[in-house]
Amino acid sequence: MSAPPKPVPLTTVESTETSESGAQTLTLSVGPQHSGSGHMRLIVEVDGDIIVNVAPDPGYVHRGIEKIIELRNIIKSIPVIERPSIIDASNLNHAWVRSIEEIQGVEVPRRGQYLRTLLNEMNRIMSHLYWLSIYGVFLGHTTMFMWPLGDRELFIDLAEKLTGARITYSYLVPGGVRRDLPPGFAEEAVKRTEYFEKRLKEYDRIFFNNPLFTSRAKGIGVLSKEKAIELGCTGPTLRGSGVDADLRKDEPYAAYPELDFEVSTRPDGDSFSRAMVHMDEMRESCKIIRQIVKKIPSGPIRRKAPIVLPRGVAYGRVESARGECSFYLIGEGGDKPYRARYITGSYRNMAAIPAVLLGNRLADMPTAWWSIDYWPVEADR
Amino acid sequence: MSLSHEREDALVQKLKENFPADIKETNIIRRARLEVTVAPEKIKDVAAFLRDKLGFDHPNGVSAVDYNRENRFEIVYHISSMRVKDMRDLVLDLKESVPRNAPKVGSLVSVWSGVENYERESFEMFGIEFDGHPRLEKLFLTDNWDGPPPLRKDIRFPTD
Amino acid sequence: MAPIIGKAKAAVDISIAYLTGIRHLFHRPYTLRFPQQRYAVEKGYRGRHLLHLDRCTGCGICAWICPEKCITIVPRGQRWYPQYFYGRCCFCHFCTDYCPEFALEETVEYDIAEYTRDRLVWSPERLSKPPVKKDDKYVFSVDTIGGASQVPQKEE
Amino acid sequence: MSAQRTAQEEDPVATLAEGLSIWVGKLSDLVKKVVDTGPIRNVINWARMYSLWPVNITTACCSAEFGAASGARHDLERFGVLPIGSLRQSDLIVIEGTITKKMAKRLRMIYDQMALPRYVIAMGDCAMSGGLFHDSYSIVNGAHEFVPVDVYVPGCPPRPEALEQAIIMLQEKIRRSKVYEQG
Repeated sequence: MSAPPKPVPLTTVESTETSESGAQTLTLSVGPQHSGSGHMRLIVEVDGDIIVNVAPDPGYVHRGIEKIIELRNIIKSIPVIERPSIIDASNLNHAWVRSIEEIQGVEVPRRGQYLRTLLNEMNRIMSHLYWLSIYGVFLGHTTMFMWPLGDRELFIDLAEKLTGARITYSYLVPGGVRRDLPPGFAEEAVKRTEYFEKRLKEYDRIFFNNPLFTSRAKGIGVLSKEKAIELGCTGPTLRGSGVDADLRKDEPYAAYPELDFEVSTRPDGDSFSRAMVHMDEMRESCKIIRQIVKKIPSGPIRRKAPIVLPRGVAYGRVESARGECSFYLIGEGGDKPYRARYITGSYRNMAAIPAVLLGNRLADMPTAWWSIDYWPVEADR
Repeated sequence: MSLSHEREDALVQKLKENFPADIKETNIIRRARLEVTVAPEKIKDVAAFLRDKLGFDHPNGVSAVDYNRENRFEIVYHISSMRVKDMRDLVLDLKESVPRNAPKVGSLVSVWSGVENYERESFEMFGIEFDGHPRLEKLFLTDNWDGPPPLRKDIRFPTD
Repeated sequence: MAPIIGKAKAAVDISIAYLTGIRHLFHRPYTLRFPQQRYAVEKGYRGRHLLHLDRCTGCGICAWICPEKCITIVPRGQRWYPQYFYGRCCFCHFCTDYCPEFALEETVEYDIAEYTRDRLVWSPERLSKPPVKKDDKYVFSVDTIGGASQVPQKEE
Repeated sequence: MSAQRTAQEEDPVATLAEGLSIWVGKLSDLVKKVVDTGPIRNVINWARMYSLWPVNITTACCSAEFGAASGARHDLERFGVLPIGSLRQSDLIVIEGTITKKMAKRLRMIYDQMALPRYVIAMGDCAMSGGLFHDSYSIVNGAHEFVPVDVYVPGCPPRPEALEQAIIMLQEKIRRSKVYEQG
């Protein structure tokens, strides 16, 4: 019982202050109940309607996952690992099993690697589509809210056929995957990805070429290349600033070394280029899915892996939809890890929020803020 | 993928040449994973050297580990390089140890400004104080959190 | 000259955007009207559990592997069976995978909402009843010309 | 206390006001009775059933499935469910997942600010019992600990159809209940 509890402001306007130059600034708290904030709060100081100071206030979904993992064995932790970003569950799951396998020294069969990659890429598309729909509704474009959420169901259906669940798969386990491909999956996947690529062209016509969007996104929320690297940004945020960093190319894992795809970058670093990086990645993911169902090898999908975590250290990382997701895992011989540090893409991109918002107008906040694809649950863990 | 550790050996060599007394221990876990343990007083110099001379400009995260049996905290900076394209798969773990009863170390925000949030989290989850940090406050926990730092090993919360 | 060209291009782009939207007025409907139409969930979907009372030995492996402690083993006469609290189950079905006697099975039933919390406790007897068959099964079909829509499942 | 009481009894205005308030009370009881027995109740309940506007608050990850449910394929607007930013105009809180101690305070505040009648749907395991995170240090084990819950939807996360079923169940509950006992 140290300090007395701070009162929660009842109104959204917290205070008015007068700066040294005589200008009055106003402190607003945006969120957590606000259609433009998600489950976090941004404390924004505005001068007129120019943002002069931003302090993110996360932690509304902090669930103490790092402590929970220390108390559970490595199989029981898999559903917990997925929850921070259930729209991108399999990528986070992959980071976890990858670090476990690194300590255990288990080699995954090639068919298992391909199935993992397949689910990862479908997840990347689903996650980007969810991002796009929220981006649309932030900008007041209701069609762009409905269409991506509708087309996301194409891939949710596919994933449900493969794993048995809509979005929380718990599909990747140490040593391989849980189920094999269902019959007729390949034709359905090819059909749906081809249809989806056509839809992406329609998205371009209705939203990304639309002056209603481009005039609100071009030149807004600029994050320079040097700043993005220095702040430790990752994923589409980093690639939108012109750095061609992608773990799928830089440190190829699973089936990625055998697949042909490109890393998309945009040099400008504004909201528009970050949005276009997402669009390009969805196209590339469609290509990857078609390649996988074409050249998936036959063989076992899973190899027996022990349920204990031997003594050792691993830093396993994968490229999730929001950037690099990594585990710093320390095993001590039992079935539970001694320490599992969990660093996700959104958590790393949180440092970029003040950088992209400063100097913009308050009305541009949703455009700039949501373009870095910040998923508060993933950042809070 | 080659299995030799030439790059890692060269990095270790360079670090040992420049800081012969301060590099306490180096360990190559596997290819592209490297651990370097440094004395806490000198970590700022080593970090600045890594950033300026060796190209490690990209902070990946900061972990803190509680070794309560050995009565110490370990703070690990995971850093990588974006400037040097051949080294992008390499993650260097820069480690330092502090005694558990007086956890106070220097902050590295002046070297990599991206580590600000991670150091704040280590402060609230382990109670480690970072000297020179611009905003050492609570990040995720409630404002009136009155419990102990929750991620310490000796803390057990009642479960149902 | 340049501003005029820019304005003309903007006008064209906006018109294209509107036309793209209007074109979709003539597509087949996309929405699944839920209570009347049901999505044909395939076998293997991880819905609620089905317990085969004759196979279950009450060993308790399901309760051990459960990440949420949602399973309790309760006595029924001479034997012991799992009892599920669906206010906690995360439908990961590790219990089904780990069951050595294959006494647990996935079903396609997912709509098990309740008004009160204690109705969410499923006793072994309730778990052993197979789900009620519901008609009006629809699937999601992708047609390159007509777009994506819900169509009735074909009899095979 | 007693001195005040006698002074009030002697005051003719206060006596009149007291008498009037008794009459107003009796009248309002009569109005309630008429409303609850007659077809007026059906009309009011019908209006409430099909304008369930949820508050735009997302507590955790089940919001992904709430988003999918309000998207094109499941389209919650068929049931009159339209997520809205203003909490004074809304009737429904869908608690989408884990409630942390930090959020619980805000959630209760939002619930208190909403106008009557107000309904609560607990969506997902975490809103019912803490779910996967039941042994964590920073969460509340279930929404029923601080707000009254009308419908519980199990699942982690529930399918959008399960959420739609919960909304149909809530509409059924509204249809059957009395006008003045709701919320």
